[in-house]
Amino acid sequence: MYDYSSRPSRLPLPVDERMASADIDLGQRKSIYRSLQELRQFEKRAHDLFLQNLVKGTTHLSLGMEAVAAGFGAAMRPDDYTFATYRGHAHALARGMEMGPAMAELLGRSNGVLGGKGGSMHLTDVSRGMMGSYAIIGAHLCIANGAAWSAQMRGSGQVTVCFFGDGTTNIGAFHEALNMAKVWQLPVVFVCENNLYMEYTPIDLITAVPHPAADRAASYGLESVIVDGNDPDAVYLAAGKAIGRAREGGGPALIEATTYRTGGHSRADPAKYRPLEEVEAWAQRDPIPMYHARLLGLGVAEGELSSIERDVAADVDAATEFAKAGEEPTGEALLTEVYADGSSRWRN
Amino acid sequence: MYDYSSRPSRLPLPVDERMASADIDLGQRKSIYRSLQELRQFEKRAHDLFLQNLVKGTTHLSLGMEAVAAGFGAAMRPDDYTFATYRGHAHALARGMEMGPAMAELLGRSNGVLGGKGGSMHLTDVSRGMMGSYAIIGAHLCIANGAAWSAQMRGSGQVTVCFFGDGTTNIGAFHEALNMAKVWQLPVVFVCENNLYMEYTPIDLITAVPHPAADRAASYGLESVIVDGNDPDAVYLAAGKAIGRAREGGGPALIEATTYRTGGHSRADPAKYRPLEEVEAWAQRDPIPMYHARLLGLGVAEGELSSIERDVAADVDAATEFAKAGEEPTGEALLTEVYADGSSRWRN
Amino acid sequence: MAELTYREAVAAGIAQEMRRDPSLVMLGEDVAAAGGVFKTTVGLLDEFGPDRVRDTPISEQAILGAAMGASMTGVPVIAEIMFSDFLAVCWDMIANEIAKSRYMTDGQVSFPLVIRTANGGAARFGAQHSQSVENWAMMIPGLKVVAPSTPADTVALMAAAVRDPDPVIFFEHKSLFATKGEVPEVEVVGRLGEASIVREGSDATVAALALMVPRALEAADRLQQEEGISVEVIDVRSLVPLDTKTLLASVEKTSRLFTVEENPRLCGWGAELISIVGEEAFWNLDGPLVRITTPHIPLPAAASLEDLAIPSVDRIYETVKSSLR
Amino acid sequence: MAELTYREAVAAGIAQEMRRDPSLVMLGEDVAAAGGVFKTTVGLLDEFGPDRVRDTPISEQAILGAAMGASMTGVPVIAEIMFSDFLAVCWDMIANEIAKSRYMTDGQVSFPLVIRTANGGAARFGAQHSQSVENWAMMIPGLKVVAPSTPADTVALMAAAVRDPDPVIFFEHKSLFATKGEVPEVEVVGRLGEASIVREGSDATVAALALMVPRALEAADRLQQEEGISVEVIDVRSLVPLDTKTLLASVEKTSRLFTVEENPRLCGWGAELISIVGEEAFWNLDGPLVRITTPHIPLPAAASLEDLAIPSVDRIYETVKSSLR
Ligand SMILES: Cc1ncc(C[n+]2csc(CCOP(=O)(O)OP(=O)(O)O)c2C)c(N)n1
Ligand SMILES: Cc1ncc(C[n+]2csc(CCOP(=O)(O)OP(=O)(O)O)c2C)c(N)n1
Ligand SMILES: [Mg+2]
Ligand SMILES: [Mg+2]
Repeated sequence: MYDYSSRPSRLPLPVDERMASADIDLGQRKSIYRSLQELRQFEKRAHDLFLQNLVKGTTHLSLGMEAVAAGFGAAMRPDDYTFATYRGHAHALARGMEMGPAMAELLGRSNGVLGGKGGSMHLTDVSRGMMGSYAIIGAHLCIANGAAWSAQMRGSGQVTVCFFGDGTTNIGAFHEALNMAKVWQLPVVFVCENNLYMEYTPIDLITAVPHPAADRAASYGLESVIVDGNDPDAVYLAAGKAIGRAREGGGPALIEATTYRTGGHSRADPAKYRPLEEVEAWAQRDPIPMYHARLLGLGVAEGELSSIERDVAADVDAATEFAKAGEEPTGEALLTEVYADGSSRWRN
Repeated sequence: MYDYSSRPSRLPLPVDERMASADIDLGQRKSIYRSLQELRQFEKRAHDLFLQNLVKGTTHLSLGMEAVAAGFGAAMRPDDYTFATYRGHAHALARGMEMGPAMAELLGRSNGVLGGKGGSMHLTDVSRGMMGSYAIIGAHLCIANGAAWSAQMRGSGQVTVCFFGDGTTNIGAFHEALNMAKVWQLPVVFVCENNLYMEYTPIDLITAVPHPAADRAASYGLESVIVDGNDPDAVYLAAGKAIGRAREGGGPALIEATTYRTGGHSRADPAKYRPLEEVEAWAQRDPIPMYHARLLGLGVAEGELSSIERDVAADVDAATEFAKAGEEPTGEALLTEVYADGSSRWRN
Repeated sequence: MAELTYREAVAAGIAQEMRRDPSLVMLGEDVAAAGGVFKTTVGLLDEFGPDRVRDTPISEQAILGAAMGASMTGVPVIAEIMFSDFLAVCWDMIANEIAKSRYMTDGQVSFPLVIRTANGGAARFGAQHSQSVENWAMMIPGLKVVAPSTPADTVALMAAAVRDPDPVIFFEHKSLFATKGEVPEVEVVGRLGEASIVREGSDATVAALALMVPRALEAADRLQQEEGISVEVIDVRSLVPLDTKTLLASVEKTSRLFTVEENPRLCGWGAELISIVGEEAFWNLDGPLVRITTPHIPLPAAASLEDLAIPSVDRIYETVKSSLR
Repeated sequence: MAELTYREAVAAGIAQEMRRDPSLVMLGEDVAAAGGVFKTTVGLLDEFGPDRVRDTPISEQAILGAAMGASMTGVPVIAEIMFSDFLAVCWDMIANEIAKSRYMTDGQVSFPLVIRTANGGAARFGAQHSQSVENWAMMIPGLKVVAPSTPADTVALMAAAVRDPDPVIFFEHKSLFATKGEVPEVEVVGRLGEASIVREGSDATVAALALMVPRALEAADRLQQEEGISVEVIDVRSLVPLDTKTLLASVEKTSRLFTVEENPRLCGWGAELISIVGEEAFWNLDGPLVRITTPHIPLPAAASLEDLAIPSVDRIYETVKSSLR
């Protein structure tokens, strides 16, 4: 009766075919394709391992949404900063986090990138500019500002990119972060991945404006930007533009990337709260087959693409083996790294 | 060197003379004049008592800003709800809080409206719809929503009016409250009293848009409304319109009333951070002499106005006597009213 | 009697009260159509409709503001904050507004509201989704604080919390949601401020809360069987009001107090109980006052680490045993 | 030596550190041009300029987010949250982000930052501007927590806090701002985690913090003079790390412990100290462990009530006297 799945569907836009002829180097496109494959295959495996109860707790997958992470990853400088949410696997991998330690972290092993302390929701790899995955809505937008402020003060030219969901635009921290970013002209790009749902609630039912991020850009003196988040090229171009401007001192940007998650919000969520027609329409707009077709159209050989796919599959297998071979962390690790001296000593 | 008082002044608009011929009953106007006088004279006295160290702690006066409270007070139904900030004396009095218990509260006496427990920053009189003065920025916008939601559910037709400052528009709670109010179409009117400064920092230096409230209305699907907050008639008309629409189910409104405080932010703040020219220009736009002149122009006799002024002066004197005659609250009061059984018992 | 899971008991308690009081409303993120992320509010939307059971934006301050403003103007409210860790994003609403406004106004306003939230660890959710923050609530004057450990107590305390005219923070333990227990099929109404002696004993008192209660009970059984140590286990249930009578009477009998708490070590509710006993029952004591707590660390995500962090049956057993030796 | 007020000592401590480390920055509401609402940052803007001393919007989450993000990427920060009551509006940043991120990332990030805030009562500011919330900070693993009671300690602990690679919550007491004391004119650097025995004694230990220190000292003097009771007074200074050695050694000597705390009664830092002593020094004790606290109420605004609420010299005196009898 009060089932959201009977609501009208929100359908994706058709693919913008002009993107095929956009001025993007073919090598860049191939590496974006590899990135898409990495994110997809890694997360499918993570989901399998979750269903096998090897990954405990929870996971939040970006299946269907990979174009955003891959497009941005390609446009960023190695020393730029990424801030992500609990839905952060894709962003971590897109910045170059190694798959083995990433997978081991999901399995709670001591060879995980966080030694098992963080888990799926907190992937971080400072050596790659992946400054963390944050599991409480809103906070990391404010923290991203801080990294951008630091880069500004150090004159390093680094740009910070901060990803978050549509639902996140309704929390107070969003507002505080965007205002401060503009007032201080910080080199930060805020990217709203609008997948139309917060957890299980459709975003339009609980938001005062149709485009939760873009329709609010003016509140912060920013341009309203919407990009097709399922088109890696469109994302790559928008990312390049915003990042380039920020790097030159042009201040922050707010980009709304429209996309959709193929699966549920987290764990084993079957996502039945969505109209079937909507799910199917977006499945047709899956970024990977589309990009595959585009690359073929641009003259890349089918064999080259399938070899990328096979390479990635082997990497994911290896990462899985690496992870499974890891030890479960022991008592010693429990009490380390609360404080910078490496300990958790709060008394003498 | 980094003195804000050397910045360019932000000058008031000239009085809109068309307001004189607005369709407002002369009796209503006279009662607005009385209200202006009450707010002004009460607060001047409060300031004197502060300087005499009879009022301890702090006060935040609305001197110069009275037209907002008086205009809204006149447009509200007796059972409507007011939510105010620590700068709440004017709003409390405009809803009919008795001056004696109000003054006694400032003096920390047991005949104060809060028995001395709340003080200047928390004036509340539920019997008059004055639902509280809140001293932590932002929260009360969310609470005002709750009262509006309650009225909506009870079908009572009550409207909630929530006052706050320009600086408040940059805190997260502002954003959350405005969004929810619109999504639920709550009967609530948010009123930003833009007096150009947060405490000592000019609002434009720390805000991404020139009009901190009005320029953000669109983020919440609301109309952008700016009103001359130093013109009681303009305020009264804007208030009536927004309140009337909310009462009929038309949902929330956000009004930015531009105004200026004659004195400092609080206590003995000399407010030297403001350009002299600015202070003087706004002094010329003091709502009370302006309104006095307008009423004379509308044919009200000087004598009638001065008799209002004298009546009010007598009331303020009486309130001061009442307050000074109050006892200081004793130990018994200390431990009452933490819980609804009247006690503070947290154990058996 | 019906057998319910703890998660069903949450919904049952809310439903019982919404049937009784047609003005009672509920709100939170994903609580309506989805029935809550922990499925603790399943069926309520269908029974009570979208005006009384509301899905909200991700706006915890606005959620609690709505609850506060509505409750102070005559509409009692149950608000859900999905995970208790998120109380931090609306802490001002709780600690400064809801808790203090009655006192500040000398009793002009009341806040008949309940803030429900999923508390506690052992679900491998990591540091930001696993905290036990009952001590955060306990330390704020003006709040009442409960944390049931069984389905029957969940219904009974939910009813008591809803009917209480003061704001109650209601901690539901995530790792108890799947546990089952008998719940009477008649109307169930408990009382705030009553601890329960869930096992009688004479050698030591162990005070526990929520998930720590079954663990303390299991440890007590083993201590009895393996060591002949007779442990009295108290389910504290209500931190505010606190049933100090039951606690002090038990310590008078046993002369020893242990607390088992999931919140991190410093300034936990255990420290409060210890301090009360250390002042008021000092002359009854036969040995040190001992806290068994999660160490003072954020909670790790890995199962092996989390199991080491939160007090286990073994740790309770060993601590009591070695301390009584 | 120079005589400084406590408020001047705050600015002096910050200035000393900003001179030493050109990368250190400061931000907060009205901290720059106005020199802070309590005038604790006067002169810093002029000396260090608007890039290093920044006025912010009223956006506490953004302030602490800026501090966190900057500190984790190489820029150490001092952030001001004007009143400690307002920590509630940015509690997520403190309790869930800043405190936990080092552990969650297994040490990949450090947070060399200091959050300064005006804490405590006796200024007649009412329930939302007078709280002592040092226990809020103490209960969160990952934070360090200090609260100086003298101008000299203020400079020394400020320097220590700034140089510490971990996040430090620095509580400045509003009702001490006007007090004066000698401060060395050379560079002053203290150490976190060291309590100070500010008065030696043999009959009882009284542990106090911030504004409670001078009150405890005065009570101790009177107890000596009027009752011949010799009280040792410890200025705890640093709640985390906590100097349990000094505390336990003192109790070993005196056999009695009293704590004097301004935070409301339940789950305060006093309960923590009592619990440590009640476990580890139980056999040294000659009598009950006694807390002297603000009652478990919000603070009232009226001077007469506030004076009754916060522990006074008289109350300390009476409590110790009657308890030692
Ligand atoms: C402050 C806070 N409130 C609620 C949650 C629970 N929660 C986790 S994810 C989520 C939905 C987020 O939606 P969105 O921002 O659209 O991101 P998406 O998951 O769709 O990527 C919610 C409500 C949280 N983590 N933090
Ligand atoms: C959360 C929070 N941060 C800071 C303060 C301190 N403070 C009190 S009033 C004020 C300025 C408010 O400015 P504005 O909203 O413009 O209101 P005005 O005082 O000008 O009426 C500030 C920063 C507070 N009370 N609450
Ligand atoms: Mg989403
Ligand atoms: Mg202002």
